[in-house]
Amino acid sequence: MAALESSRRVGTAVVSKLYPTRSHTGAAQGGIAAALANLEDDSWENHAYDTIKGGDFLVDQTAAEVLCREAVECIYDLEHMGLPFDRTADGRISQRRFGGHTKPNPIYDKNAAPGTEAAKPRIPVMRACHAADRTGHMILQTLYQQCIKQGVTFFDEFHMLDLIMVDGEARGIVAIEIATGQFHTFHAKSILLATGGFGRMFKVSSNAYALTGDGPAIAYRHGLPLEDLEFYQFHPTGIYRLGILLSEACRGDGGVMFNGKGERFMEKYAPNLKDLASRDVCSRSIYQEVRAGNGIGGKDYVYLDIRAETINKYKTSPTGETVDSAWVEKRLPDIIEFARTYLGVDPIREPMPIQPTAHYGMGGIPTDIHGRVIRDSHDTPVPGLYSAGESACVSVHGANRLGTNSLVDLVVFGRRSGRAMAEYAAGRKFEPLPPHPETPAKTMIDGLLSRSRTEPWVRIRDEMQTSMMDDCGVYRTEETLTRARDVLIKLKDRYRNLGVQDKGTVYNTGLLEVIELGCLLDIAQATVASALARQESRGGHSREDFPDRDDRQFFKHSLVYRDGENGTRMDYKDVDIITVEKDGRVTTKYPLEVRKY
Amino acid sequence: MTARSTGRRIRPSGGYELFMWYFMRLSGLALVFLAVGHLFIMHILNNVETINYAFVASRWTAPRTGWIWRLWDASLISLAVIHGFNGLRQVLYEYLSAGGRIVAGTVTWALTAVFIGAGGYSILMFQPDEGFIKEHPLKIERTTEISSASAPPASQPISVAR
Amino acid sequence: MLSQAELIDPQARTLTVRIKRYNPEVDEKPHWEEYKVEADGHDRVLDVIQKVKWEQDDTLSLRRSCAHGVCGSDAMRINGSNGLACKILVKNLRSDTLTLEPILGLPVLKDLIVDMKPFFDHYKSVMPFLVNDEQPPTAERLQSPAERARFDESTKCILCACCTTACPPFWGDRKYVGPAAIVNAHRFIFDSRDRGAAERLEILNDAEGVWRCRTVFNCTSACPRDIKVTQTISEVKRLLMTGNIDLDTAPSVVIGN
Amino acid sequence: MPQTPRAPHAYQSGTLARIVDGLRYGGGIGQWSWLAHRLSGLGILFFLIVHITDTFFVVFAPDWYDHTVAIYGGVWFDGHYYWPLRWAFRVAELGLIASVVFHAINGVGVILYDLWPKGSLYRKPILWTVQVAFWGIMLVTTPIVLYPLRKAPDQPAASRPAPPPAGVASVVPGR
Repeated sequence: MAALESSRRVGTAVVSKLYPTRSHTGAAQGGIAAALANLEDDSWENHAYDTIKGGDFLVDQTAAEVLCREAVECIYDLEHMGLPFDRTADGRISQRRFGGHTKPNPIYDKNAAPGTEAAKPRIPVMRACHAADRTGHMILQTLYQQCIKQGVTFFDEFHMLDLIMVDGEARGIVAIEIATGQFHTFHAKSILLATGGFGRMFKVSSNAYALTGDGPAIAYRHGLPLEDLEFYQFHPTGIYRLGILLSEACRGDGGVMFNGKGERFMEKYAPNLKDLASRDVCSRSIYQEVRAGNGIGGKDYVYLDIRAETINKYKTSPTGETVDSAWVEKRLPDIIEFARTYLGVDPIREPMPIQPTAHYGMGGIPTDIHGRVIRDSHDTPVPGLYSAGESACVSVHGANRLGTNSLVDLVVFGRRSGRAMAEYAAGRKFEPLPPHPETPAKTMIDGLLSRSRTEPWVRIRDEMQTSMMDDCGVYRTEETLTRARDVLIKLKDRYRNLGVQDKGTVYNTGLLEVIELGCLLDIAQATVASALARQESRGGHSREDFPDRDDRQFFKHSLVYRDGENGTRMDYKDVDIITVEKDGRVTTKYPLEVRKY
Repeated sequence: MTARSTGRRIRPSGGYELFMWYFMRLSGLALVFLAVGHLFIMHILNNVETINYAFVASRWTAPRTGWIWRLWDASLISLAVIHGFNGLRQVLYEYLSAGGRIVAGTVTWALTAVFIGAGGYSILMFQPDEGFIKEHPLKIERTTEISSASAPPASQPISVAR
Repeated sequence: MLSQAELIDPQARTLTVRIKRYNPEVDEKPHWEEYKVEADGHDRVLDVIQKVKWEQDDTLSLRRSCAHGVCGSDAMRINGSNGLACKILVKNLRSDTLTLEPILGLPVLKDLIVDMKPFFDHYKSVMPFLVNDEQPPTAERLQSPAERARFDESTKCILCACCTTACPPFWGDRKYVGPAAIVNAHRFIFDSRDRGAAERLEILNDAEGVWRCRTVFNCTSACPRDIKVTQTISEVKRLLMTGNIDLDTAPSVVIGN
Repeated sequence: MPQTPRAPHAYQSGTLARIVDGLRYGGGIGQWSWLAHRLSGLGILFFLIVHITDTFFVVFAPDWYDHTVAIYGGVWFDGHYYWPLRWAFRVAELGLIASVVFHAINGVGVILYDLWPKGSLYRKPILWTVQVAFWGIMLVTTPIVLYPLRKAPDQPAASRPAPPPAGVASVVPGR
């Protein structure tokens, strides 16, 4: 999105370690939220409220408002670019419900009997614009198509190794051409890091193999902070064992989760929204059930049921009407195929075994609302350096991201940062590069190539993933986090002595995997440090030793810096709050409240 | 909804490959009847070992049906030759570069012309050599004599289609 | 209610993995190598290859990313036919020998990696983007569900190249744009919002366009997204003949597959 | 549009190698039908060329024509009857019939895929119908075509003619 927007003004090139159409945006399924109000009343303010509440109030409110306001415009923009949204009967963009997306209940009555419709202050809303359950695929394809039309230059399969920073200013990057093993230096006036997430540091992950946090890790190594890393989202409905995502749209369209006793357990944890509560709530609920021995057959998974009879039994279809199998099949074609392929389960007839899966890092490279990377707690921008997407932390997701908001984030802030970086680049000359900017990257690669293979690098990766999953997963304590910290330090020491078996230059994918592992180790370490420092439970970060939210001490973003080889340093940044004047009194627009669904 | 919901019309582009593609399908349909029919008559109803000059002559010069067989064979030859050589051209195009294609296209069309010419000439210009027929008569056993076949009895097998 | 997923390894087995290897820095031409791998029934073919790579031979190269069939990186020839390694499970393999080759018809760069440039060049040649210079409305352009359904099939393409490299005419003639490009042209030709259909049809109305299609159906069988590829090509052919973009010509049921 | 430069040592198999490799492709019945269609088409074209040429003789050289077509009955230009020749031509004739029948039936299938809007969706049924129809027809046709081979041509084997004088050879058996 940023490349497209930027290419409208200035020469733009995209450097990617994959072919652009392989990016993991394409795996996003359910939808992209925007308050278009095509099917029912809605407003971007509702969306902003949900985003802030969903993020457990650790959301920069100006950014959230920008996100939700511009989402509408961006959706229309995408539609004009040709994105094939599903349509309503009158030809407008179709929308569906998604976890955590609500609007005020028009018939809300404070005094209504609990459990009745009127007793719910907020009710689910159809806000997620979708193209079947391949929304991300369509966005990715549409943007790539437009880039072709626009003549954006692509450097496909160039792996970024280093950022060239001079006097605190970004001037280019160093990348290795995977096909030849050659080093390339890209000299640029402005650089955007959109390298995606880092979910591969966990064992069970919905993330692609390529999501190894290269961008954040490289920024981190250059002394830039990473924001809110301790908030990592576990998606409740991943395919058992594989972690492949079964979209939240399953539940948006009426799917229900059951435990081993056949209970709809979400009624206990989120009496109002039930299965449509936000993701962190659902994931924790599943863990609680499993711990209580209520998993299926006492094991570590539960069922997600999208059979038409179940949807009808619980009256959970979006409009409340009766549905049939054909309707389910039409709404969720890919999900059904995943289940058939990878589970051997036909969701039309059977429930699907699911477990929480590492899904999305709320944190990342701190940026402002123009996508500019900031270097400290005073929002000082790094000239020429931008970031957008999952690798960035604006922060609009706070402590927990709402479903569909990742696509909104990358589209809205991709567009904004594209504009900002073009604006910045248009008014500047090329600043000189230092001599031999590729040297550090080259030294690293030469080291890996020259050392002999001491141990298979996958062993280090497996140990890291297991440690992160077990000790820094959905639930954490001081004890587990300390353990993870120590494990990671040992792993990093082992990593420094690694050599690779393949000494070739052409498509040395083994070498690149080792480099990616290095990035993951850095981010894992930063994540554990941030999690250890935050002694409260908020959103995606659940400390069992500190089960409550502590707004007095921790209503702030954490920033983690690298300190020496194995060390970290913490800093904090205030949450951006919008204040309004009401009856002569200044109050916050989105007051803190206890998060309940 | 928009006025275009019933469909848009786009001018067909025409063009050589489109035309040949269409021709292949239409001629193919025609050839199913012409070629399979020809084979049926020559190989199933008759026996190739009995075919000789007299047979051909009797077929093409039959007083009332001769023109039908000539027309049949002429259309069979022209369609089959074009169909066949165009098929060959398309196969060759698949494996040849631009230069080779020009050669292949020219050669196949030239051969098409030659063989339609030769075939058409044989069929349309044919004049029976009565003397030769007398010396080398039909090899086919018949229940009645050919000369009396102006009104063939119903029992006569259609061994010589005329 | 016992689902299959509860059985950890329904058919764990030892696979003989034969891989066509090619290292451009050493080899003149590709050669076969064999590995033994213990595989679980639920393992994907991709997992089997990664086991070889991680545990036995790090020099083996392949592309992969999402590992669940939506990115299209790991297209390869598996036991003879094209497919995504991440979409085929070990329990579905008929024999204990797993034969892996790069997809056919594109230059092999290393092992299972082929040069995708010719493939993407073909894709780009059909103008795979919405063409519409009319001033758009402030909100969305309207499109009826039926109009949207008309090109739904071809929006599923992930550009993995399984179809194009399964196509015998493409093996012979690599200038043929190939099924994938036609599918992507189809996606826009039949989009009621698009205005570039005539131009795209002009490109496809060529010896290297749709007329090269011989209805072999290898593409349809190979498509990991179950796109009815041959059908979309036929729709473009018929459109070239008739000039009529008719909504009713979008049948959706495949019979007897 | 600038594109990624690529490794110089990419392995490119030649056209022939690709086709041979392609034969190993698991395309199943669809691919075999395509191959059979193509080969039968080329075979028929070859026969057509021969056939037009021999038919051309009827216009100006009836005796040449008779000699040529007599080969189909196993009689060589020297006037001798050779049974292997006759058998070979019978089998070839059967091959021709098979080619034409298959090409015709499968061709109708191809026309259905291309011209009938739903044709491609009925791929498997069409492919199997083609097979059934083809083998059905061949089952009936084969005995009819091979039937005459049960005995020597309509001439008493004992009274096979002596080698005729060079030039005109009468091989026409007595009626």
